[in-house]
Amino acid sequence: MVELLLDPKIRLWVFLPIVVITFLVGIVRHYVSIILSSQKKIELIQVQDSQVMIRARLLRENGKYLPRQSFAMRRHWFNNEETGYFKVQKRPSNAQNPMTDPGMMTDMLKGNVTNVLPMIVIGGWINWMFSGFLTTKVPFPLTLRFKPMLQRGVELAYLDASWVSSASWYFLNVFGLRTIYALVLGENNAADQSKVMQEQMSGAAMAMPPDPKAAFKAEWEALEITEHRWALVTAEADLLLQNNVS
Amino acid sequence: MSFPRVLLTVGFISLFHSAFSAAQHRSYLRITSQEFTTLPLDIVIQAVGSLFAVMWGVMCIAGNLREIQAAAELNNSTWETQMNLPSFYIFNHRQKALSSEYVQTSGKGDLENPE
Amino acid sequence: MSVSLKANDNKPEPIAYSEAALRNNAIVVEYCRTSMSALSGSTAGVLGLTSLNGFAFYMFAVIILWVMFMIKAGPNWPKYYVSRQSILTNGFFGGLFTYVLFWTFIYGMVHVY
Amino acid sequence: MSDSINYEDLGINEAFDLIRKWRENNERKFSEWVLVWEKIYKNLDSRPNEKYIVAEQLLVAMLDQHSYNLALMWLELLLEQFPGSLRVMRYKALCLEAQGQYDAAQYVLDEIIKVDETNAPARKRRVASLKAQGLLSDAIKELVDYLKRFTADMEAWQQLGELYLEAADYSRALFCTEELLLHQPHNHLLHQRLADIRYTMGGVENMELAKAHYCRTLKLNPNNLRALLGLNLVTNNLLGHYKSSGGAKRKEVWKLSRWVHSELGRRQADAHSLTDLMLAISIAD
Repeated sequence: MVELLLDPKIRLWVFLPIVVITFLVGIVRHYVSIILSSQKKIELIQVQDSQVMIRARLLRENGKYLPRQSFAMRRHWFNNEETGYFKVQKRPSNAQNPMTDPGMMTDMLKGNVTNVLPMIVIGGWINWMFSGFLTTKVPFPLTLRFKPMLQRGVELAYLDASWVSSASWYFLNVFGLRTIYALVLGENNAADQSKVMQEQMSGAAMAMPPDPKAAFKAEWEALEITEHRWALVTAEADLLLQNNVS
Repeated sequence: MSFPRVLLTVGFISLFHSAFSAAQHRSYLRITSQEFTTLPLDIVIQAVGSLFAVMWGVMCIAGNLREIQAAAELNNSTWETQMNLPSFYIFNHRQKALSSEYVQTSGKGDLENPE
Repeated sequence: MSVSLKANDNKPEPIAYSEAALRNNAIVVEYCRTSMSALSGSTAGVLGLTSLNGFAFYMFAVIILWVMFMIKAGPNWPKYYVSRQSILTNGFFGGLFTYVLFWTFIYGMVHVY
Repeated sequence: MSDSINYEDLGINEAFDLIRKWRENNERKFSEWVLVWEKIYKNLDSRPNEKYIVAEQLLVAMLDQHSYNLALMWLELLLEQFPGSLRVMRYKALCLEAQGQYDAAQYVLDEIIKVDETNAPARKRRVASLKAQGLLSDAIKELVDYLKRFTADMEAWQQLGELYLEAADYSRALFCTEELLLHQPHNHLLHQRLADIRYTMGGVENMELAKAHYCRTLKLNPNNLRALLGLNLVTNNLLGHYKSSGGAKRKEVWKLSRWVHSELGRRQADAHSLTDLMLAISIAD
C-alpha cells in the first residue's frame, strides 16, 4: 500500500479551520436560539389543567400514605359523578393541527432557522471554500461502502476508504461535537441567567396535555381503579422491628 | 486555585506537549525516511499519565455526588428550612424595630404579628 | 440504631430516591463520561493507535473511569448509585462517537501529515 | 444547626459559597446577613455568573433589615438590567410592601397579573401582603382562591396549612398537610406534623393515626426527638383509653410505650446537659 503524503499546510489551513468553524458556529447558534426563543403564552386554564393532572397522579402514586378517609375524600373530589372535577370540567377536544396555529408555525420556522439553515449554509460554504481536499485518515480500516460517506467531493475510485475529504470532515464534526456543546454550554449556564430573569416559566410542569379532555378521561379511569392500601398499617410493627423489640 | 484545577491545567499542558512531541517524532522519522512502528516510550507514558491526571481533575471538578436516598436529604432538614417559604415572605417582623428608619406605630397589623 | 432493617424485612419496601439527587448524579456522570471520551480519544490519537487497538483503548478508558467513580464513591457506593453496572454501560455508544471523532482529529493532526 | 462560622475572617469566595448555600438550602438569615453583605456587594462585579441572583438575594436581605435605601439601590440595578421583567416588578412590590405601602404594592401586583395571568408568584405575593397586614381570614380566602387554580403548588398548601393552624381550624390544616405528604411521602417532618395535628385534635381514632405517623417519622429519622416525645404522649393517652377494653390493642400500645420510655431514657442519659436535649428538640421543631 502506498502511503499518501499530505501537505502540512492542509492541516493548518483546512483541517483545523473546519473544526474551529464548526465549533464556533455551534456556540453562536446556541446563543442565537436563546435570543430567538419566544416564551409561549400560556392560558390560565391550561395551567390549571396541568396542575390538576399532577395532583391526581400524585394521589394515585402516594395516596397510600394517607388514611383511607382522606384518600376517599380526594378521590371523591376528582371522580364523583355529579360534582367531581373530571366530570364537571368540560374542555373542548382540541387535537389541533399545528399548521393552523400561527404561533406554532413561527416556532417551527425558528427551529428551522437556527438548526437546519446554518448547517446547510456553512456546509455549502465549506464545500465551496475547501473543496477537493483530503484532510485526514480515520485510524481504522473501513469497507468500500463508507467511501461515499467519507469522501464526498473527492471521487477517486482507487483511494483507500479510510481517507476523509473536507466536506465529510465537516459533517462528522457537526454530528460529533454535539456532546461537546453540552459539556461546554451546559456546565454553568451563564446564558440562561438572563432567561430566568425574564421570568414567565412559573415553576414546574408547564407541560400541558395537548388534549385535556382525553387526558382527563384517562386520569379518571386510572384513579377509579386505584386501590387504596394504607402503607402505614405496619408502621408501628416496622418501627419496633427496626429497633429489635420483640 | 484549587488542587484539581492545577491538576487539570498541568495535565492538559502535558497532553499537548506529548502531542507535539509525537508530531515531531513523526516528522523526524519522515525526514530520515524510517518506518514508523511505535512511539518512544517516554511519550507514551507522558500521554497516558496526563490522561489520568486530567480525568481525575475533571472528576473532582464535575461536582460532588449527592446521596440519592430521599431520606438522607430530608433527614437533615429542619422545620426552620421547611417552613421557609420565599413566596410568602413578610417583612412585618420584629427586625423592623432594629432598623434605623424605624418609626413606632401602633397599627393593627403590628399588634397581630408579633413575630 | 440498627441498619439491618432491609435484611429481615420480609416484604422489602421500595427505597425512595430523591429525584433531584438522582438527576444531579446523572449529570455528573454524563459530564465525566463525555470528558473522558474526548480526552481518551485525544490520547489515542497522540499515541497513534490504529484499528482494534484504538477500540481496546476506549474500553480501557471506560473501565478506568468506572474504577475512578468507585474510588470516589468509596465503599458505600449504594448511597450514590442505583446500580454499578449502569455506570459502566450507560452512554457507551454515545461516548464512542465522541471518542472516534477526537481520535480521528488528533490522529490526523499528529500522525497523518 | 449553624456550626459557628467566623464571619470576620471569611474570604470572598467563602462568603459567596455561604450565601449560595443559604440560597440552595432555602434558609432565611437575618443577623448573619449583616455580617457578610459588605463582602458580597463590594465584589459583586467579579461574579458575572451569579451577579443578579445574588443581587436578588441581597435585595430581600436588605428588606429584612428594613434598609430601604440600600434595597432600592439593588432594585435600580435590576430594573436597569431587565426593564419590563415581571420578576423585577415583583421585587418592586416587595419593596413597597416592606415599607408598609400595601395599597401601592397591591397595585403593582395587579398590574403584573394583568400582563400575565399565569404569574403564580405575583398571586402568592398578594396573599403574603394580606398576611403582613394581619388580615388572616382575607389571606385564607385569597389563598384558597389561588389554590383552586394552582392545585399542585406545595408552597401554597403549606402556607394555607399554617394559616389554618393560626386560625385553629385543625381539620383543614390537616387536609393541607396531607396534600404536602402526597408530594413528599418520605419527609419525616411532614409525618410528624400530621401526627402533631392529629394529636391536637384528639379522639381515639386520631390518636391511632397520630401513632402511625409518629412511628413512621421515627422510622424515617430515628433522631426526631419531637416525634419520640409525641409518641410518648400518644401512647399514654391511648393507654388511658384502652384501660377498660381492648386487650390485644392495649398490649401492643403497652409494648410501644415501653420501648418509647426506654428510648427516652437512653436519650436522656446520652444528653450530657439540658442544652443538648433542647438542641435535639429544636431540630425537629
